[in-house]
Amino acid sequence: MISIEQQSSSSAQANGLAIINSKAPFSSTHGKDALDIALIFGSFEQKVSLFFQGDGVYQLIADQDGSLLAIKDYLKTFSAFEFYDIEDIYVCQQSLSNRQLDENFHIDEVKVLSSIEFSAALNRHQHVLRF
Amino acid sequence: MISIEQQSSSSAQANGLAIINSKAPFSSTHGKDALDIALIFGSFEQKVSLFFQGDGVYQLIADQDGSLLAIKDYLKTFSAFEFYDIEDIYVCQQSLSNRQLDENFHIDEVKVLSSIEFSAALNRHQHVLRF
Amino acid sequence: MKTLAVVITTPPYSHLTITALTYVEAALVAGINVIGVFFYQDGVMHANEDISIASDEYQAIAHWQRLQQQYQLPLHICITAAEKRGIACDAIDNDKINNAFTVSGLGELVELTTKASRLVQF
Amino acid sequence: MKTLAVVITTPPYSHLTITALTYVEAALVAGINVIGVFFYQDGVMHANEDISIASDEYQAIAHWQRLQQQYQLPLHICITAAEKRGIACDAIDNDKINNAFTVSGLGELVELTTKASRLVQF
Amino acid sequence: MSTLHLVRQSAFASNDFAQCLSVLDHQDSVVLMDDGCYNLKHPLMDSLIKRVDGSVNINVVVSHAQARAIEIITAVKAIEISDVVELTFTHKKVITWQ
Amino acid sequence: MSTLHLVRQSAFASNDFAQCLSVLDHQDSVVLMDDGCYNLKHPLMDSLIKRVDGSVNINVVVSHAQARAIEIITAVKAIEISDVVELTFTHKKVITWQ
Repeated sequence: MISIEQQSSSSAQANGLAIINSKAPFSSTHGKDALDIALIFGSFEQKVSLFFQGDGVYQLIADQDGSLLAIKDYLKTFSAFEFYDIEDIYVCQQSLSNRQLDENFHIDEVKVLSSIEFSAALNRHQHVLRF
Repeated sequence: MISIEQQSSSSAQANGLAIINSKAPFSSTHGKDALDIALIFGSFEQKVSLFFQGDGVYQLIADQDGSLLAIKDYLKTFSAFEFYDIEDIYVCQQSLSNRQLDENFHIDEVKVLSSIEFSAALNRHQHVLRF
Repeated sequence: MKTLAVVITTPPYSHLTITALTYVEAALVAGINVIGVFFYQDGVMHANEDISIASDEYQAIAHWQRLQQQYQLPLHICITAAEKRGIACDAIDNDKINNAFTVSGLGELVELTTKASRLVQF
Repeated sequence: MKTLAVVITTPPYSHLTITALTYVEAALVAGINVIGVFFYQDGVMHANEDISIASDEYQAIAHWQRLQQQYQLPLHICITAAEKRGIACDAIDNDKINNAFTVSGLGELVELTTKASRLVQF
Repeated sequence: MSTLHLVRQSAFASNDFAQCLSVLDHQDSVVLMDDGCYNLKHPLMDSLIKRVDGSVNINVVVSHAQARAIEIITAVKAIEISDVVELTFTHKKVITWQ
Repeated sequence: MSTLHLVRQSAFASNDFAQCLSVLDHQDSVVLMDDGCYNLKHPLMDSLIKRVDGSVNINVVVSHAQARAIEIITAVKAIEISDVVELTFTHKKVITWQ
């Protein structure tokens, strides 16, 4: 608990936008709408971090294929995160295990965090949007 | 269980529309959209029954006042059900008790049903819409 | 005779609409008499002539138009729901409404429900 | 200086919008510098000039207009979201867009977020 | 058979599937489609499979599950949308849980 | 104080409130508003009140609760929307759970 207090009280470090993704990828446009914001922040060289929690974790799972649903698969665009310097991608371990999901993602650099770590990582940002 | 099988197998009796209300009253338009359908069916003298389940049961609770939210309170229109010959109004007992709600409603003639009775009452209808 | 009426409540930019379209087309292909599709709630957005969906995305509206033409499938939008969403402020000769769609009232839903042997909501 | 940016994602016919409007007005009354409201997702429907809400219902659009005039509150709608919802097919001199609203891109959201000391989503 | 239940939402996010199960009759059938496919991994699914002891017919739209990288378990029948049309008429009515 | 959590959804219908609670820090505040008011009667609320032992500040928008005929419990502070504006600036940031 001490390390969390240190992190959350170091307000000087708080910066950038955190986007929490809470919806599954294919039935709503929330994931795509959040992605559009992340890419714009990246292209303006503003710090943005992505958080995946609840059904949002389904957006990261490997071997999905939206084309089977005649959907243009926006998940493929996740591979552009590196190009946009979007490096902080966090997923909630509890949400994964609740859904019996392995840590098998379609992009690299996903950090799997406990609820306490997830909360602490969120706290390091100045603003939060949730989709 | 025997009475249910009798009811659900008596397809000759199956008639009219059942509308399941599943959303709380004030934050979405689902309740109002469902009500509009019920009243039209009533005015065309077609049989329509209303079912309240899940957060939909909040639509029936007494002493609510949408005007505190600057909302035109469509719940007041429920008192017109009698005029439209809408007599079958069913609420799920389990949904009420989960939400710690008393059987204190703002209209009369609400029938509180167990899950099995609720299911059996649904089965007596030809068509079902859910909002 | 198998008769089917369908209610659509999701907008054209929702992927849930693709499932509904696939279902309706499968029913038509199977020879089922789809007596009408009733668009309610955000479903009425399908009739907005001004909607522009990126060309590489699924074109729900174009698919409804195609089914309407190919199978003479009646497509009804609910006028009350449409007015709330900026579509049908005057229903006659309205150039904001895609002409594959008919502006109707909820009475049309009563008629479809009464006539259809099955009613399916999406 | 307390600066606030607000993101609205609910449409004018949602009662959730009333809460957002009440919050923004309370902030303005409290003397907080609301540097802009950004309408995203279904929020962009607020700018649809053709929307007609029954006169006895809450008039969310009129209230946004009032706040814009009274406090010079900038109201931005996201063009991509608007096009998907049949509003901003051509952004210049568009008579479908309520003139209290400015058609913007997501870049405007970046600017608001960077400048504001608080960002609140509704 | 009685009612065809179309389940389109994740039980991890909403309680629609739970509501569906509370009115499920032993003659009914269930189709998991759209985000309803996620329910294959939900605890409610295990209890459904146990409870019905094979009497309720449980189906999943195969393309919807595959698109989501969800493995289809043997207790559940993989079907196409055209099969949903057929099920519509082999049951007396349809309830959509969305 | 740290984060202000605006809870706008019923925990009986969606799992947003549970997600909020899983990231709640002991310096944070919670505001129940809109359908979030229903959470006053949800089991998660009891565990929240016990867990935080008074350290998390829990508020409810009074007009939103009254409109829904929900009794406000003593462990929770009744506030107005103007108070939410003030809380916005006495916390470092705001997360909306809707």
